[in-house]
Amino acid sequence: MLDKNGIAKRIAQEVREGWYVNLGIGIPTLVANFIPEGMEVEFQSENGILGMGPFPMEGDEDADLINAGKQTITARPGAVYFDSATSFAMIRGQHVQLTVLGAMEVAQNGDIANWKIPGKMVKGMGGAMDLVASAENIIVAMMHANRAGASKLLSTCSLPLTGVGCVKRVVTNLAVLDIKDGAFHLVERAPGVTVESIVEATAGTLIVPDYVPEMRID
Amino acid sequence: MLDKNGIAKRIAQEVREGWYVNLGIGIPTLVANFIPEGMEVEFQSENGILGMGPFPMEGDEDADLINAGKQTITARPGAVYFDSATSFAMIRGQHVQLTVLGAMEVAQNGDIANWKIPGKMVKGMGGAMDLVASAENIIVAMMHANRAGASKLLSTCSLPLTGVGCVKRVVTNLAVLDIKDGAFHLVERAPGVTVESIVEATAGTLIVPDYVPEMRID
Amino acid sequence: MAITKSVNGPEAACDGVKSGMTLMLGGFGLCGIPECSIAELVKRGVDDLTCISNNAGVDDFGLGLLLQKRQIRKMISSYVGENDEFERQMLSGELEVDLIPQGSLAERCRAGGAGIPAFYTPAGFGTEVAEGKEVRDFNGKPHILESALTADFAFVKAWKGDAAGNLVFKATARNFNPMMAMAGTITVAEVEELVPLGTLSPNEIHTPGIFVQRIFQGAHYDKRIEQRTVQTR
Amino acid sequence: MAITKSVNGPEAACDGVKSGMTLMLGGFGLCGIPECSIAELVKRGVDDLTCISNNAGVDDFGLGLLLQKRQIRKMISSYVGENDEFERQMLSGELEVDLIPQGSLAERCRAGGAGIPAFYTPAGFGTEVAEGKEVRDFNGKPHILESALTADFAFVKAWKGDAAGNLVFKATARNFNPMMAMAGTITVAEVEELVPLGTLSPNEIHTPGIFVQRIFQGAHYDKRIEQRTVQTR
Repeated sequence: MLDKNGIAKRIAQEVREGWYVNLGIGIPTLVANFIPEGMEVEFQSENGILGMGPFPMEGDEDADLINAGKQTITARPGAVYFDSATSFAMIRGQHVQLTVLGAMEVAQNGDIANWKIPGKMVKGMGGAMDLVASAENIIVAMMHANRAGASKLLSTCSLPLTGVGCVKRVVTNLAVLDIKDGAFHLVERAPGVTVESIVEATAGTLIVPDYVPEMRID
Repeated sequence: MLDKNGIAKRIAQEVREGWYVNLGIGIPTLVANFIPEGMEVEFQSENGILGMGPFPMEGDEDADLINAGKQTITARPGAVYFDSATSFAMIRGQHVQLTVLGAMEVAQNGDIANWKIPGKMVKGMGGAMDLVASAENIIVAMMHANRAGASKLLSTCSLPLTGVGCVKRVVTNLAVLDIKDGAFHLVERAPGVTVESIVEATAGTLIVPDYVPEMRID
Repeated sequence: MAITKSVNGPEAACDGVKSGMTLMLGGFGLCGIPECSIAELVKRGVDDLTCISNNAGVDDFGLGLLLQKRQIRKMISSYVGENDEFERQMLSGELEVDLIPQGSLAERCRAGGAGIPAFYTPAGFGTEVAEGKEVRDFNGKPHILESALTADFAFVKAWKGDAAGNLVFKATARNFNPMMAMAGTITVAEVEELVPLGTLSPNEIHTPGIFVQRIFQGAHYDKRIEQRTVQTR
Repeated sequence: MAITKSVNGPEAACDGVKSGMTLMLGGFGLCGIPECSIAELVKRGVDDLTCISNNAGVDDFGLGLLLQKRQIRKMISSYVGENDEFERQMLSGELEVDLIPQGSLAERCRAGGAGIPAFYTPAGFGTEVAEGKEVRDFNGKPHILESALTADFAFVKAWKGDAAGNLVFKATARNFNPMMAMAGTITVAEVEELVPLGTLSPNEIHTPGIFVQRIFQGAHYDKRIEQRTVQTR
């Protein structure tokens, strides 16, 4: 079973040389920590920076330089700042190759819900709806079950949607799953996790091939 | 009767303190020469400058700094350069208070034709259609008659239109005319020009008030 | 001669703001927000306001200050998760809230300033954001029609500016400020430093002065940090 | 680590350009045009091209060079008045020409790059530009629906750039270049000066590198002036 860093590490393996990547708040943010040294990859944060670097050294933080999670950050050589319209032109115009974001629910048809729980305080969708509606390549990073123990991989989302039919791949603490032809397809299992336990933890239709390799996380 | 500079001089009287003004090619360009010293007025050129100054001194011309007529220009203190989308955002969004442009024909309903003569080489509309469709305040600067001696102030335009119902005022070598309620209204006559000669030179419906003052051009 | 937009301070800059008006306020989180204008709006006590701003501040700063005084009737935002008073007013029904995808919010402000009354975007198709909106396929993909946003007053905050209203922003404090500057009937810009005309390179100006009607140098900036994340040395 | 876009020169930059493709070319008149890329396209002899560019150059420079060699099948422009060969080909029917209002052309390129498939504009309503286009009233004023433009290759010219593809333009040579950079499937940027990564201030970049796939420093720039207007000293 993977912890949050393990999920981020596995997702980092999906990132290709030359890609611009948008990382959502939470587990997705951690992905940046596991990109191999020297790999040509740039991180976009939708509040207006391309070429986001690590957190600043203590005392160097600048209130004017933050990421979409409102965290203080730094800029790498070659970085650029821009306004919100230009930022979403990049996203909507599919100039960003990969979007990684969290979810409350994912359905076997690729629907995603991650912004609203009826009756509870609604925080808003932020940039998530623009990201999922536009990205060619969306990976969801999340726990396989919610805090109540219920599966987050469903036949149909029960919560208000963020986007329809857009998720291609999900990486959880238990497995890597692809979404195609209206079903989840088990691709890899987390170290030490059995196929049976993944089947049990998945509420939506799950296609299991004869051989399911274990993830290689160094 | 006015010459081209006279028309420009008369139009300059229409310009108000605090206005951004777009001047078309030809007579309109001359208007800039007659703005009173110290008056707070800025000229926008739709290829991407606000705060256009006079032609450069010989030897100072810069191929990268031109106006919409492709003439070398200068920038005044406080000037700014921008891209074409931003430039037309200013125009379409009605941030420019006055547009002055030439015309081949103007109709008594405010239609204007200034870009195309069927059968002849078509040069294109450039920014004229955006300007006339958006400007709140459009003044046409032109000769009252074309080179063949025919009136350019018509009941209906015969040439392909640039914009519909948009012209509010016309300044010609003979007169100042307003367009309202589907007719030309004679406002002023050029120095030494009789009302009769204006009536004769105007093909469209012309409303003539009892008293038509002569322009004051110093 | 350049058109002069400079006014003495926030009081003069806010002249004409009335209860019931629609305001835009730049910023993302607490980054790049018009601090001095917000303080002046609190002081004036105008209420029944519709505020268009990506976020709603925190309890004791930013738009939270206007919420505390119940001056806001309706918020149009993309994310409002950092404010308990906001939550209370929203759940009790005192505050009307219209949530808009962040990219659509930015583009709708730009459209408002650019004279584009409506445009199609894929964002929000199939969600409650699309309810009541026209859906149309382009290139085999469904899009929804979004309309332009404008405001009676837009309040933006820049790093540097000049009397002509030209603005330069710093780092990610740019965010929504340029688009909102375009969309205000009256746009008020507050800047950390008002520099002499001709000092800003015409090549490096982010917001051309034509979009700004009033400008002043703020007396003081808190520039609070919401999430101070650092590496220890 | 920054994504490197630099290539050796125009030959490498134009790799993959084929006859029949749609190209965008930045510039207004002869100001800010991709001189070196145009020379390379002439050399390659690709033809049957659709070229989207505000103007069509002059007889012996800019796009005029491609017209001379009959490499262009169709021009999409707003103003084409400075070119005799263009006139000849157009009147004889050899060349197809689509004339678009300048503001709509700029906005359609931006829309193509920004994932906005269509938008409404008042420009061209009631004229032949509106023929066959949807008309809709907004705020009591008729608008027409315009669609996004994209290109297989976009060629832009900047003043300075870095290996990450970040671009800075000079004065009015910016014009259409930023929007076309956004709208090319492959965007080729040529620059007068390729500067080391980190040299350009992230605050002052006009076109973020994400929009640029290839960049090179041009060997030589003519930068011809169409209308040399000066005051005598």
